[in-house]
Amino acid sequence: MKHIFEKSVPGRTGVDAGAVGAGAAGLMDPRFMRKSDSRLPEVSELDVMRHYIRLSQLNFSVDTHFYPLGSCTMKYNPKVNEAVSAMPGFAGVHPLMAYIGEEHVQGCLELIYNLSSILAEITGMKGVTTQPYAGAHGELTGILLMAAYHKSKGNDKKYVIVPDEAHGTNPASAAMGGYTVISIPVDRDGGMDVDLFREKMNDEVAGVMLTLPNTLGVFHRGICDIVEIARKHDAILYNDGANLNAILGKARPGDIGFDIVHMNLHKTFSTPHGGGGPGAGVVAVSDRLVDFLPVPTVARTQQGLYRLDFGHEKSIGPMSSFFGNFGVLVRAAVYIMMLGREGLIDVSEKAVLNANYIRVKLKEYFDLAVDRTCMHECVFSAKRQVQKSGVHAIDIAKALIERGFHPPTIYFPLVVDEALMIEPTETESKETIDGFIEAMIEIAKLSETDPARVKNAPNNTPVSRPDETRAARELKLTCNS
Amino acid sequence: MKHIFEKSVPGRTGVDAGAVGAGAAGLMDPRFMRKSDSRLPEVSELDVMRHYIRLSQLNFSVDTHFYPLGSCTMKYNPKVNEAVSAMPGFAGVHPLMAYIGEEHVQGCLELIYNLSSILAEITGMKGVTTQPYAGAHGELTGILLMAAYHKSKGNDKKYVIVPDEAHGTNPASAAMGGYTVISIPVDRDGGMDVDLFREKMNDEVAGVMLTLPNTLGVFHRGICDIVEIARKHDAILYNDGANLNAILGKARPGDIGFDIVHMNLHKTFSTPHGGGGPGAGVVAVSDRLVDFLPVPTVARTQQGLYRLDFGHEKSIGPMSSFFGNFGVLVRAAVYIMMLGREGLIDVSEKAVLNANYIRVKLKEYFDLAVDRTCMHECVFSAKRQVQKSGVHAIDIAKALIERGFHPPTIYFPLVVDEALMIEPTETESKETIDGFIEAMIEIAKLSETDPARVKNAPNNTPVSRPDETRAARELKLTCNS
Amino acid sequence: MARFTPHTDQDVREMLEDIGVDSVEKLFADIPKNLRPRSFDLPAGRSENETVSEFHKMARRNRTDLVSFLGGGYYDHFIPAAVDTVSSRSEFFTAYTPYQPEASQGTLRAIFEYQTMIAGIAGLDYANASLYDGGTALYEAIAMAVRTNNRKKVIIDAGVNPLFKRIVRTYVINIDVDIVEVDLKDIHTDAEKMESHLDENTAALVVQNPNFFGIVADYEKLFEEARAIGIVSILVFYPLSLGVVKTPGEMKADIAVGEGQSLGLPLSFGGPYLGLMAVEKKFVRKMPGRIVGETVDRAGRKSFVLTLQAREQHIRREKATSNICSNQALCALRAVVYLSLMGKEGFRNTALLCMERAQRLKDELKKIPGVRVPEGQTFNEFTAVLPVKAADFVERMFAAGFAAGLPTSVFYRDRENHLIIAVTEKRSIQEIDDFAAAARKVLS
Amino acid sequence: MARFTPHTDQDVREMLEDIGVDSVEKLFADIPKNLRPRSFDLPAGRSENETVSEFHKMARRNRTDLVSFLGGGYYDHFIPAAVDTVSSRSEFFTAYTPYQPEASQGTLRAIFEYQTMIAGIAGLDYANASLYDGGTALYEAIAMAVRTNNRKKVIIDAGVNPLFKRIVRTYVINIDVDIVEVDLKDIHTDAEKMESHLDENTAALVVQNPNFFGIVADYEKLFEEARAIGIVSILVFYPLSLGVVKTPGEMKADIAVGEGQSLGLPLSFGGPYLGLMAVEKKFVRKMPGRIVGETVDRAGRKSFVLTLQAREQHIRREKATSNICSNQALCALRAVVYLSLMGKEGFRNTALLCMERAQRLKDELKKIPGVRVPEGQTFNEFTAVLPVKAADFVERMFAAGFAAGLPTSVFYRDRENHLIIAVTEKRSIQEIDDFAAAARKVLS
Ligand SMILES: Cc1ncc(COP(=O)(O)O)c(C=O)c1O
Ligand SMILES: Cc1ncc(COP(=O)(O)O)c(C=O)c1O
Repeated sequence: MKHIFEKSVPGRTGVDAGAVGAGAAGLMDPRFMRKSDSRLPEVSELDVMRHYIRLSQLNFSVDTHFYPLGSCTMKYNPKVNEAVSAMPGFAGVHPLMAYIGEEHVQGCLELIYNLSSILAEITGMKGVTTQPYAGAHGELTGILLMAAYHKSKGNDKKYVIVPDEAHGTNPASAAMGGYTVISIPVDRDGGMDVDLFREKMNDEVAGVMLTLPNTLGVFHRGICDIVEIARKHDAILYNDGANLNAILGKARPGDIGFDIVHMNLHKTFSTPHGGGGPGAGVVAVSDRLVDFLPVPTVARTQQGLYRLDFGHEKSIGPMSSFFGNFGVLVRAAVYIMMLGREGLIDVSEKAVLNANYIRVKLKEYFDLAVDRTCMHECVFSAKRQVQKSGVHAIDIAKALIERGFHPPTIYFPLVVDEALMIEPTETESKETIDGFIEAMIEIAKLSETDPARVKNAPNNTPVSRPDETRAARELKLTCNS
Repeated sequence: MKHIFEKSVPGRTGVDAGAVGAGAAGLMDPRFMRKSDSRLPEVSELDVMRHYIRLSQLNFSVDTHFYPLGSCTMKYNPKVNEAVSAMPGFAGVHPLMAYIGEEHVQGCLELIYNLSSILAEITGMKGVTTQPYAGAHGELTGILLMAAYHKSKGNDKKYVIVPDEAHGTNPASAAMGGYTVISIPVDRDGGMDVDLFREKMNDEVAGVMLTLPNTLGVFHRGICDIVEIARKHDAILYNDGANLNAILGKARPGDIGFDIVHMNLHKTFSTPHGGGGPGAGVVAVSDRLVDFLPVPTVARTQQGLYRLDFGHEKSIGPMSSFFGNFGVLVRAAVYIMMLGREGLIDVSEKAVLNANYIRVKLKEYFDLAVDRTCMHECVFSAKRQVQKSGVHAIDIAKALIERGFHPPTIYFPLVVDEALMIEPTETESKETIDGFIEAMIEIAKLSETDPARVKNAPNNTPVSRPDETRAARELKLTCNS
Repeated sequence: MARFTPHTDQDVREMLEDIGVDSVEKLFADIPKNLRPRSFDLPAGRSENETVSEFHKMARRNRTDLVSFLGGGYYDHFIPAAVDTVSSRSEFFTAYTPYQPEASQGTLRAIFEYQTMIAGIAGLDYANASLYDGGTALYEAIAMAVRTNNRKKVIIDAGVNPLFKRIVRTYVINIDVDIVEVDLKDIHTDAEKMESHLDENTAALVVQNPNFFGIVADYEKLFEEARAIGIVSILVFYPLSLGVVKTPGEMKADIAVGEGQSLGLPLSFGGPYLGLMAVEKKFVRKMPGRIVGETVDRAGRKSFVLTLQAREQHIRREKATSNICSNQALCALRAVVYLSLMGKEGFRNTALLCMERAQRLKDELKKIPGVRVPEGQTFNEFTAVLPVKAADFVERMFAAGFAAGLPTSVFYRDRENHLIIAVTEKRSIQEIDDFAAAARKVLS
Repeated sequence: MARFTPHTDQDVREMLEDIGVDSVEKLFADIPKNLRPRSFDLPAGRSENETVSEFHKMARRNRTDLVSFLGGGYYDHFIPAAVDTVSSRSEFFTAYTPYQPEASQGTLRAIFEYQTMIAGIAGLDYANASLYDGGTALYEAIAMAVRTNNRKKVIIDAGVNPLFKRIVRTYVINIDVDIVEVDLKDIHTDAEKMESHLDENTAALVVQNPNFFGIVADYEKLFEEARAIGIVSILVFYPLSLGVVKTPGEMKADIAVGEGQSLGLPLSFGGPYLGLMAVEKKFVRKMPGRIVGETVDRAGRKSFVLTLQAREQHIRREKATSNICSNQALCALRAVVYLSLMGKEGFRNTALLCMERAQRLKDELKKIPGVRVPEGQTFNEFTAVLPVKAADFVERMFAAGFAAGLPTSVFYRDRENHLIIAVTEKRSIQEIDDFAAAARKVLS
């Protein structure tokens, strides 16, 4: 397939912008004007349509394929989300209207206010900011909240503790927020090693970042001890809540003792993942951190009017231009209203049921990273296959693609060699999951009987096993480079 | 692939309709209630989505493929059409509002009124009805207008003359409207044979249906004579205007002497064809037929208010429930506003340019049905291929599919043996057309060198050469039959 | 001005050169000078931006804030968002009639499932791939009957939607078919009078359930009698009602036709809608319109094709079962997606909800002094007799923010105080109660 | 209540049996009793129908009828309908980060083209696959500069969008970076004062063009001086302005960042938007975020993959160039489709139209007694100094149906009478003239 640029023909036009007056270009002093070519293609609307629709057909996606990409919660996202977020009363509203005429945007403000309250209840927290644009952004927000908290008490702390199974964004966020990361390994049960943790803990530790359930699909058994130890040193307990979808109505970060939690709304509360985003990384905090939350927040007056509140002088300041990815907030609000209390609990129950079903069905064929009941995902390792026949996790992934399934996550968690991190989500039916299990078993067997077939997959895709080293070495990053 | 019914699992639910009260089913006397199973599938929203999205991927379409299906005008349809017709102010309006509160639906009525005026100007006619739902429905409307006209003059006429190249709907509509069809062959130039026409003409002929340009892509050269002869016998001249896209601004049925013309808005004025419809077959008429038009029509008061007019007592009555396929009217109105006078002329010029380009490029390889400048489409015959190597038009069609092109029309016109009726439309670029020409030439050559390859095509489609005879014989028309 | 022709000047030059003429105008030489347009007086083109803005203004001149209780055969039902997602897939909506099965299995399979579901909800054997709308479908059914038994008289119950009846009357102006309309008893089918009209010259008998006034009845006995003397029974149905109402199949109708708008189509000021037709087995080869059938391909793979094409105009020309060519395929696609999403349970529950909500409003309105609701089973629409002219009531209810229903005076000269009120699952309890309160105020 | 879990009771039973537990609750046994929720007090679920209706009501509590002249870095530009058609393709919008190239060539190719176009319009060498928004992109650029030259001081022109500056200030609260803001001269960059701040401790210099007040300038000379002493030049740009305005590349900026909302994204009350970043060649390995590169597959076919992943958090963890993981991919897709549709000509013409329309309003407002428009080149946004408080003016213009602009007092304590007015190609001549007339009335 050609690039859109290769379809370009000089003089061909797409959308007509409108009739420009003859004198328009003369309105600006030429010194300030562009002289170089914009390098944009010259194509018709039909060219554009055919090109991008054809491109789309090269993708796997939730709407077309089972997509058990671990940690990413690739559930089905109700189409009504899109319809509501596209309503002119939401999609058409300028955010600065909240600054110059809040009475004209009461609906938007109300939505943010209500969603914040609901998320506070879901997490058992006191305050919420919708500003973070994604999980990692929520993490950074949390780290800065920690920093502000300690500074307000006159403490200058240096470290943040992160277990080694944690998602890469955790240490990256801690570092970006100015802390040095102390990494703690997991114990045999898959939770953070509590003894090691106790050992490393000291008064210079600003906070501890824990994923719950963690990226091995495990609910840290040492959690109560961890909370107690951290408290003793006035370290803030941060919950990476990207996996909240496993424990809705089963446990709340606030009740457990966390001070901060970020949620990936785009995972737990359904937003289509858009080929990589956008998401929303809403952060909820306990009492003692509420005053530090980013401004502005949305407040409700006694008259029932919604308005911006810039009031917290202790606030760390804004983390984003406005209120975060509002369109994603709308989707989450729609989803939560539809499911309600029972529906949300059902989400977690079915997510966990599906994951455990896969776990038991496949454990005979692949090694489990942690051999115990899992939460929303189960992590296998292809160690056995590597040893026996040189078939790696990546080969299994490619063989799954050949069979019409999107592979599990294989680059993560780093603590598991040859990881196969499978998160089926709650929206997949037993039939679909059985199909996947069958394919996995077939691949496991083939790995023994005919490993070359697995290592040569996939054979029915537009490309197969692109050379990544070459990409990084030659660095061709634009069509004209 | 399975049917949606095969994916059904008892007890599985899709969209929740809402909470029904316990007593609801008791509100109706059981004698009047359904007892049998609705036989609907039980599937989740995700099942539905995956199923139909996968199905969609089995189709060729204008947005993904060149689609030169002759007579069908498969041009690119601007996406803005969809956006406007979906505006709540159009899509959400109940048609009976025009009957009970026209002041609340002035926008809809204005749209119909304005579009009618514009179409009258485009065709050179006096009155318009938007009621017909498609071309064929417009034809029937025209036939009934003829009948009403003659009846009003006390004449009881019996025949309608239709040239044999005409689209099948023409004779079918004439028959459905109560007339006996007289078929006249085309002459060597591809137009209706004027001498034969003169011969068959008599006072019992109610009307003459002419396609202009006709289905061989030819502008009947004898048109002036035909008009004169028909007039002499008080026969109504009906123009099948499905090919109006060839002559926008170049000729108007009204100026030529037609009394009735139907337009296929979904062809000339861009509506996506929807896998077979819906369309809109708006009919425009000359002075002498205005009084017979279907009611209600939309009128404009002196105060600039739009209202329904039931006033014509000579009216044939309504042809449809309301105003025709309003959503299609909206699309046509949008398209016409965007293109304007010059844009519409450009449509015809480029449609004719593209067709002639294909004609000259392929005439060496395939026999032309009529060897002369064509209008919006050119018709070839695969006679030569049949004779030389037994390759039929249908084989060429399948070979095109194999190469990623939708085939031309091959079942029509019936007067051309082994027809290949190619209508590229104006929205296709020279590059695309060159690609098609290349494929056609390759197939022509292959028909000589390796005809079996052509006769075995296609090899890259979900199915190949289904057995149509068996379908008609076994008549399996539902999933459970 | 927006332009969708991709030709650059150079393209045009090169193409003309290959064609061998020196201007595009030369290609139109066959059109004599004297036949050129006397005028072509149209506005200049506009950009997409300007065009959208113009139509937006026009759309704003239609009220969208009214809470609607208007029905008359066309209803404000809820449409799940997923219906749009599927029907707006380019591969579906920019394809055409699936003449080439290799390039159209998507459309063909969807229609095949549609045929199955329409037959399924109607409780009959077969359905076609769609007709234009309910009214034209009714005519096609009548024409089938006439073709079948070669009789000329058609008995139509006055309870059939007047919008449909008008169309039928137009269609027969130049052919030899007599339409006999049988009056109602108040708002009910007058079964006895109906029966008295049935004879050996009668081609077909047409009734509607629920009828235009909302009354639900059982026509099984009537159909039985008709069948005994070779009359074709045609039932006009409202598809969503079949979640609870006795089906055409259960009543042993020969042909069932209906307006499919309630199956996921927006009201859209009258169209595009969807003509439904389902038939008893023996009528299948007489059906008008496209039909998709299953077969196998040369490799034995299950395949779908347009079948029984020999009935159609493109083969049979003046002898075709109908002149229909383009149909309402995209609307049929929406219907099949809608029905899949609802499923057995949703289909039934939607119907139950409609019925329940309508009952609530009926009960509330009955309490208003002077309002009478005639006896009879109803589904989601019912007739109320008001103490004032229904048209005046509707006018005043507009001011209160309601489209209050359809005064029967719009179609029937007498019955000035009759108002036909429809309630769908989209109307909340709150809206229903507000309506009743507003009505009480207007009528007091 | 809507439910998206497809499990029937039987499914659950069978699955539990296979797992070997007798209830779903058993699967949660790892969560100790004492950690169970103290409350989970949420409303019951609703159907899709009810939910849509609730949100519809909420949406109606936002005004959509105002004619808007509000900008401030976020603009009401026209979005061609075709952008939605592509971005709503399920295959694009329900996929995720293209880790598996065999299953993601669509997304990868689209991003590759996006990178090309963003680099192209900015006149620079490379671009990444997107960042969150303009403000966070600015911080990422600053962090790159700091990583590059290991200096701590960052000079920011006061003309940079205050919304962006606030974000930068938040980000640095716990790290050792000094932000020095340089005041404007009226509403222009004070080039001399800027220069006076540049020194060997300066990591980066940040300016915005057009600046927040709408003023267009040429920073080439300033950047040259900065480069001479190892300072990284960062230019904040408004992508649509680059249809006419001198590019970051032409000014020889090292890094250009901007808010991409104007490229086909709805305003949507603040997001999702799109952080743009384009860089000079030598910064490419320092860029944050995803980057797509071209390569070949094992059969030699042109292929696209995520590349330079060693910069990223999932590999490098605390040593990554940024913590960003999910980005704004779908917004980037919209941008690439938007730019393809506009093409060279449409891109330039849109910019010209904006400029022309803004000029008209400027000219009209200047005629109103008491209104002053400070000197300076502008693109589609300009500052007017009113004879009254800008906030009061805006308030009164609301009543006339206009969102009249942004009073600078929202962000700057002084300058109470300054109003920043934006005009896009969506504003018709009529609307502009109506605005001027209304302004005249309000100010008289
Ligand atoms: C456990 C965990 N934490 C954090 C993140 C980061 O979230 P985001 O990608 O929204 O920045 C992810 C997402 O992949 C995750 O799975
Ligand atoms: C020449 C001609 N006439 C009439 C028709 C019938 O139009 P419709 O399919 O809209 O009924 C067609 C459509 O195929 C046609 O090409």
